[in-house]
Amino acid sequence: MHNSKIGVYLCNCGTNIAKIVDCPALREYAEALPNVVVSKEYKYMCSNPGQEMIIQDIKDHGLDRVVVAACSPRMHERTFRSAIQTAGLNPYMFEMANIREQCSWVHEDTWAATEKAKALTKAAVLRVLHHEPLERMSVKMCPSTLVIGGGIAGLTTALDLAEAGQQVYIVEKKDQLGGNLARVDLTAPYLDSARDLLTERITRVRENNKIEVMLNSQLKSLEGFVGNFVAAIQIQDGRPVAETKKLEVGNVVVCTGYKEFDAGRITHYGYGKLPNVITSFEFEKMLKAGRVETKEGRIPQYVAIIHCVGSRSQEFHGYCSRVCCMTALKYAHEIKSAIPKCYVSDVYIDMHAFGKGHEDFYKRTSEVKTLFLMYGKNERPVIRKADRGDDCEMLIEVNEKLSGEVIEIPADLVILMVGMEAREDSSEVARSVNISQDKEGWFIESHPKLDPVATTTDGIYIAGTCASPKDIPDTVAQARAAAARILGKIARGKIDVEAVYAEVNQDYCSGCRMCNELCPYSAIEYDEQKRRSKVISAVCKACGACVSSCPSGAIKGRHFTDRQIYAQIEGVLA
Amino acid sequence: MADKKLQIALYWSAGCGGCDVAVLDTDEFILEVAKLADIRLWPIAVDGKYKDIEAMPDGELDLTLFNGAVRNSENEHMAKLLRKKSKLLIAFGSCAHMGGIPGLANLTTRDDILTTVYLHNPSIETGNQTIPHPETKVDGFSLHIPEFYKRVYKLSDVVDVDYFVPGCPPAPHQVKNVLLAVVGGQLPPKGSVIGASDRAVCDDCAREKTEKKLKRLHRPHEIIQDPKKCLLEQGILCVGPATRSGCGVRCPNTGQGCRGCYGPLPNVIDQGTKFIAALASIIDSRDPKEIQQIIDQTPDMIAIAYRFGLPASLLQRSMRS
Amino acid sequence: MTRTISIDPITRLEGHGKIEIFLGDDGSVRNCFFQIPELRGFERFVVGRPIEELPRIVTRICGVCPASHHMASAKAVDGCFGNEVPPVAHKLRDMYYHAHFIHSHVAHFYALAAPDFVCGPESDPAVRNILGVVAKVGLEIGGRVIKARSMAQRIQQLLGGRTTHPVWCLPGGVAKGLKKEELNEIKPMVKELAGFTEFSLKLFHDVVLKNPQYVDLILNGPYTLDVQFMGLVDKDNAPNFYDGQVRVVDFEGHEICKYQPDRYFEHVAEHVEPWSYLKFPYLRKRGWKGFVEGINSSIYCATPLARLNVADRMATPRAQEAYEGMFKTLGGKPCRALMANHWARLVEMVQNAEMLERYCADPEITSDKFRVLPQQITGTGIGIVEAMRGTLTHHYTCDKNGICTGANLIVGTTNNNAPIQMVTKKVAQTLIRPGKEPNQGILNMIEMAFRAFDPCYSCATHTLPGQMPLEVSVYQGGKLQHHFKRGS
Amino acid sequence: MPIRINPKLIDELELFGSEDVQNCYHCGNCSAVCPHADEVFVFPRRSMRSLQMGLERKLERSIEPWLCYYCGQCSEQCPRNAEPGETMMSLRRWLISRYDFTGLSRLFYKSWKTELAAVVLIAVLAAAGLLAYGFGQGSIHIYDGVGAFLPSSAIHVFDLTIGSLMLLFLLANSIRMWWLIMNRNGESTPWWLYLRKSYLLPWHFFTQKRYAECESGKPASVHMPWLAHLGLMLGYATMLVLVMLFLPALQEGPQIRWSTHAFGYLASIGLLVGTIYMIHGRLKKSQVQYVHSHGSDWIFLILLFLIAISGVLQHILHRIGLPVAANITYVVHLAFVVPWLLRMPFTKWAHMIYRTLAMYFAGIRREALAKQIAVADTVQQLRPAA
Amino acid sequence: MSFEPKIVGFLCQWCSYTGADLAGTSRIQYRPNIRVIRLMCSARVDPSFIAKSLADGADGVLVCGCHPGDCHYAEGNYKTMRRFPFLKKMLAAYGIEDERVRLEWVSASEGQRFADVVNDMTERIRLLGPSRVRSKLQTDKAER
Repeated sequence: MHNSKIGVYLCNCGTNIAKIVDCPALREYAEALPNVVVSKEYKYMCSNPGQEMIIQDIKDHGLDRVVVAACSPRMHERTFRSAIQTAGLNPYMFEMANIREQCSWVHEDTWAATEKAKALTKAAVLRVLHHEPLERMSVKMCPSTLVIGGGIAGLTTALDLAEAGQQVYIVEKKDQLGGNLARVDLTAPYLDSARDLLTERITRVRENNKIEVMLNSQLKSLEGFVGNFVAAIQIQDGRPVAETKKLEVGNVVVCTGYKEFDAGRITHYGYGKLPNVITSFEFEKMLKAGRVETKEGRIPQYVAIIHCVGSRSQEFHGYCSRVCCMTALKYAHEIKSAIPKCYVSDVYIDMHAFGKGHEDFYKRTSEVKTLFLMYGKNERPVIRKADRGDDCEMLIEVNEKLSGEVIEIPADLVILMVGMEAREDSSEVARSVNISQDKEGWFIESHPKLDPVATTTDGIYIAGTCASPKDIPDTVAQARAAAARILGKIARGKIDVEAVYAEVNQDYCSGCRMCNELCPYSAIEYDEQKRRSKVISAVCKACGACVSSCPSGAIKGRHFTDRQIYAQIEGVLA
Repeated sequence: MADKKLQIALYWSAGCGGCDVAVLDTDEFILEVAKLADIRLWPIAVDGKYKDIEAMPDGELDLTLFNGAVRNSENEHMAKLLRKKSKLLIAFGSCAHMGGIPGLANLTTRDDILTTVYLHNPSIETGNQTIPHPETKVDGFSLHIPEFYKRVYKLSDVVDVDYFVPGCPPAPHQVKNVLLAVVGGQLPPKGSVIGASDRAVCDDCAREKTEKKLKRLHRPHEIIQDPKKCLLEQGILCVGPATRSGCGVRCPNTGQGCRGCYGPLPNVIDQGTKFIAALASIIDSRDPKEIQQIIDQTPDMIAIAYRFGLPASLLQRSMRS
Repeated sequence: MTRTISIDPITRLEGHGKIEIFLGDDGSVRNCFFQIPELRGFERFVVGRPIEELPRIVTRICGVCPASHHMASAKAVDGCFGNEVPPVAHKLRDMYYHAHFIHSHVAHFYALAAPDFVCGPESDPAVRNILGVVAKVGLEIGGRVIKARSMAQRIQQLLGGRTTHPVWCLPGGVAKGLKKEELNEIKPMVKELAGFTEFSLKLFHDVVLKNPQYVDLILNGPYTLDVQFMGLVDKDNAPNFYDGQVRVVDFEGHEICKYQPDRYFEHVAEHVEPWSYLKFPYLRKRGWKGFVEGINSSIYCATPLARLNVADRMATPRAQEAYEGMFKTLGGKPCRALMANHWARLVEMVQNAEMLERYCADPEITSDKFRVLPQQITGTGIGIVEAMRGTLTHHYTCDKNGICTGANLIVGTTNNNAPIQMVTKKVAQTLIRPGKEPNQGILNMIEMAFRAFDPCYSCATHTLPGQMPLEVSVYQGGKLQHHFKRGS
Repeated sequence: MPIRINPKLIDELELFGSEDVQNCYHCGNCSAVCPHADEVFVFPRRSMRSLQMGLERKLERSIEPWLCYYCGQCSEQCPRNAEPGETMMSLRRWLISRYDFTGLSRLFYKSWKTELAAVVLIAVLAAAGLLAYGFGQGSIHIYDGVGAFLPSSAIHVFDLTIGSLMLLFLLANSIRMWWLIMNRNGESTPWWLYLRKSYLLPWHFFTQKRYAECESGKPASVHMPWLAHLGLMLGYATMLVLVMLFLPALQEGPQIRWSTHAFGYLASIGLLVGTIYMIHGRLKKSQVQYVHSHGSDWIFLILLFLIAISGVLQHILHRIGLPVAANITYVVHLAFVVPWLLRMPFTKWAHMIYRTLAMYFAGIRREALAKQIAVADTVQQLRPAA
Repeated sequence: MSFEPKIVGFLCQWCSYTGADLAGTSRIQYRPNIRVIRLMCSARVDPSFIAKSLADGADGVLVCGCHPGDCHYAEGNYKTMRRFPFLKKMLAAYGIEDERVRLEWVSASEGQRFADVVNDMTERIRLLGPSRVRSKLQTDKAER
């Protein structure tokens, strides 16, 4: 290190840098820095002649480290790394000083800008002195994929993957495919049959020999890391005793869906006590059976639909379940067409008609004389038995917002639009595949906006309503996105593990377990026998959180070591 | 070394003598030492005067165990003298190694200390205005006492140190190891810490550890601790994870959190910041208000994280003057 | 033409002890100063620390008697939280402290005192050390001494986890209790220690008291000071080291005052001299009268002998026996012969051992009710214990968050700072007279003078091979005239 | 005590001509554009809501429909084509039927056939009666004077009886209206307000000012509806006065008696122009308010037109000395007038009275409310002081 | 010449460093007093970096990360958020002015905000005057 030879290259970037920073002065300054054997400036360092110059110097002067002071590393770090690589140096024996974006472009005063450029350059020189050659390693990517859940999301992902020729395993807890969608009659807003949507997919899945469906089965455990998972599946299907099957998979898609809110939890809806208060899913059953009637088998004259049951309230779930509004409108339609004389009142908080064709569907629904009654978020309707002499079964008392009146709505049948909530076994799933959940129990995406399909654990994807309430198009979109992401990875065959990652020096780790909970990617494993923690480099994303948190200084952040950064500090402050 | 007896000196600077007691606590072994070595200076124990030391040729001593921090001019003078005379100068114990508890004085100032001790304390003679001076004239004679420095230094601040033996005091068995290592001539590269482990206290701590998440921090007297579980996981501050082992886990085994007398680990340059970095990251909250409130449950973090090493920290001292 | 004699170092407590003797032209001692040149400033830098941390910090005042500071501090902190520790904790602390006393006294007596008596004050310094003692009284004693000391240490370790710099006590009790198996390990050791204290006493009888020369040295040497005595006593005025009231009697045996720790500052004040970092405590009500002896002097000493002088009886039977025996021989109480401190130490040790035996027999000692959680913060606490070397006072104040806002410490040896200054001067004046050049002889005499106090800077000399380094340089006009070195 | 809603009401209202009320989703544009809506009387939105929800009690007590003159701007603005204007119109019809205790108007409104049948029946009976009476006591050849076929004195008496019969009904209904609108608990209306505000009655009746306001905001050319409406109103009123009080003078002839006849001619012009313009408008659907025509509207206009034209005709025939033709025409004329008058309290024509009353009541209530609010405010202001 | 503060900046490369680059590409001018060090995530900022910067003569230290909730590494910036109050307490105990060390959230699109933060901080520190840390540690070496 002390006898290492550094070359420093200053880019004028045409006049972008040169017109503010005094490049000749900077060059002289750099030349005088410790271990610098050659220091040159040039019009465009990133140009071929520029790179050639560097490559030549490496050969001529036997440089073992290179510093380029030019634009932002986000711009050309790769360029120069590959350049010095062609000259036979390890690409990481290189450091860049950002004297354009963060210097010449943002300052007017030549003196000050030049001083700053000097500091940044010196920092780079001192830093590069501590650089070590790093090797990228790559691990194999097992091409088969495990899909947890056989609902519309699971089926879709599976099909996309299998039709691209990849092996897929579907694990379904129940004894049949279809998931929640199988419980639905028609779909809003175009009123086409859910059954048709499903049967088409299920038959294709059944016919596809690349897909192995395991019913009545569950994921017991998942070990390993991206590209190299080993999944233990417990299969009950038909067998007298459950058998456990081990599968090698490269990626996992979690499509475990949702469960409906238990309407019984809202006491004053009298669900379970009043026979003709039913949930949306019970009503779907009626629709599928083709006859809308009360428990007593009478044709209802008044039907009331209550929105946001369990959704958008403080005591239950704050979020909107996103599908209920349209489903409610769908019911209004189906009821009106089944029983034209029936009066439907739709008791809602806000009408969320955000999707394609939804607003129009809303209009059409009101045109068929659905009576829309608005209630306040936190003053729920109260359902009571009607008095004899009333021409209806029940009366729903509600403070109607649009009229400002407290009213009673007659009803023979009340449909509760129960919201979606995370399945009770979601935390089990989360634990076994190592992904995190939000406070409502939904699985968390790796980035809410930019990466809504992947999770913080590499190789684990989420699709559909296990991540948050969604309608069918969104679910399918997410499912297909997941498939696409996985196919992209499989296509590459191997996963390159960035050379920059954290590693635990086993000689210094005391097994204090401070780091164990820190990694958002769960790249840190604790070995109970050895009583030491270690980082799975393939999973590590090099954020360095564990590095700075390791009280023993046992974790080293490759290419961002303490020593390197201290050197940089000394440099900028010199 | 077999032929010639080892020439050793032990010196006690600004410290408490605990380090010397640690040497005594090697019990019978001290007799071994007497056999192996000539103790040329151990003012607490053995005859030997500064003048003799000054008279010695440089490098006459094979080994000096220097304990205590540098608090005044005399300490510094002796440190330089012994450096000159010794082949090996070992900073022995926390004070010489990192400044030790006397180093906490770096949070205040010289004047503060003098006025508090000699003018303001409740038991001071009423109306006393006298503060001791380096030189006093008493009927024509001048009396000298060393100059009390502005702040405390660790030994390596004033002289070049060959090895560091941490601990307040160093555990007797470690003292034994060190002396044997010197005798046997098996020593690591200059500047290393010897007589201690390269892993943190947790490595030797028998308490069971799991993933850590903290919602609350307790001061030692606020909670009855579970003797089985990791103290930190119980919210009781323990600097063990950021501290070299080798002490024999003395404090956690007594039911008290470690305060870091063995100093930072090999790759760590600053024990205190390392400790707060670790501690902060296991706090289980994302709400700035709650975080502040949790943090406020532990006052005086600086004197916990740097209990024994303030002068060895990156910032070394209070910047107030 | 004046001369300066400087004795440097006389070893350290906090830095060096240094004796400067100024001679007039006629060669008589014009003045003599005993200087403590080091300060670390604990009283200032504990301010701002959480009060419950103090017992873990102040131990570093002294690595030789850390337990004294730990206990005093723990009591002061309990005061700040205004809470009583549970009886079990009180017993455990006291038990620990007795063990600590034994460890300290054993070492002091054998390593430091014994050589003077066993080998004789005039004997060749080369042999006047524990090795000499061993040679005289047989080899196994050396081993036995080391064993006794390490057992005393071991007992502390079993009780409080650590020996040097304990962290055991915390507001409301102690951090760990005593397990049955630990007690079982302690019992035999206590038994052996008890035997050892008896043995030591016997040794003293055989070797010292059977030798009229020594008795004469003890009673009639230059080693008497007419100052008052201070010590901690229980309700029956028997010595208590961990707890009780401070009692001060004059050298004729009249009680001057007896006060609860929290009133200490009404009775004790500290005088400051510019030439020493160590303060000079005195009896506040009498006022600072300078370094003068006499029945009205405000100077007092706090030593083992002082403790027995202020006490009316011992707390335990065998100790009581020894106590009566001692004063009988010394011609009654109070006794002003500093040399008797060594004897007093042995008597105290007997009580320590007997107390340990009591605690071992106490069924409650292994109970797990050794801690309570403090419920409040009252803001002030004063803890006084008897350190081996004198009454030790810790006085803290803290704010409502339990952060220390002030600390005042009067350390054991500090109490004796003035007497030591005086006795040193006295000895120097006796020995160095016009025409009489200072010589080898004065050194050990001077040394014996303050060693009798077992001041903490000599407490560090509790060790093999046990020679007190001391040196006198006689200067004339700043030029070295004579140079004496005691030792090999 | 919650109000029970009645989802069926919306259907019932359709018989009175309402359309697409259900489409309304209460954006409030209608109320925003309405020149008459203010913070006290918010419409049409509020009325639309009450109607959707079937709050009958609330509706029948509401005054708002009467404050609307159907300029149609709301309907133009409605994003969901919920026809607020027409809804208000149909509500007025429904209200008329509510004010009427006989139930006739409900009958008529619910089917224009019934109404037509009733009209024809009464007309025929009237014609028959008149003919029988004429031939019984006089000669078809004599128009007036001695032996006249229908002596004006007799007809005058006949008119008065029918007229007072009509007035009786109107009065009863108006009282019912007053009861519904003005007698609401929680609102006290001091009697002197009725006096203070009485000037409103003639004022609104004769100016139809509000209707003009309706038209404001529209280009001048289309102020026609208001002119036509005003012409019709005044024409009719004048004619009614003439017939009821000055019939003999009116019937004198053959020479023209300008003192009386001048009024007659003006009134006739007003009536003819008005009716023709409106009929034409409804045929062409030239204005928003003419787009939807309820059966009753047609019967109303045509009948009135026929009355006017036949009246004018018999007058001319008499002047040019064709007594027989004049008499026949006169019979026809009267045959139309009788059902017309009898029908008046039960149909659209009652507007003339109800609207004017509504204006009057509105004025009173506005002031009453203002007082209440003022009181409330002062209480508010006092509270902290107290 | 007036006092020119030296400010060390630790920027996470996903948000803040990109934001700073954006300031450049949009030619937003700001004070030249900041010297940026790029890290993968603000969570990599070991408090010792800040202590060392101060000890080595920085007049101020600026740490920038993604806005809470937007961290590229999901929750790195929360760790930073938690470390700061600890560090601040310590620095206060060292007698170092609170304003010298600052934590800001700057997203990749907030070039202007980055410039504003730098300018504001520079001016505040200009008012505070030079940091005493370096000089004190040096004079300590000279005269004890």
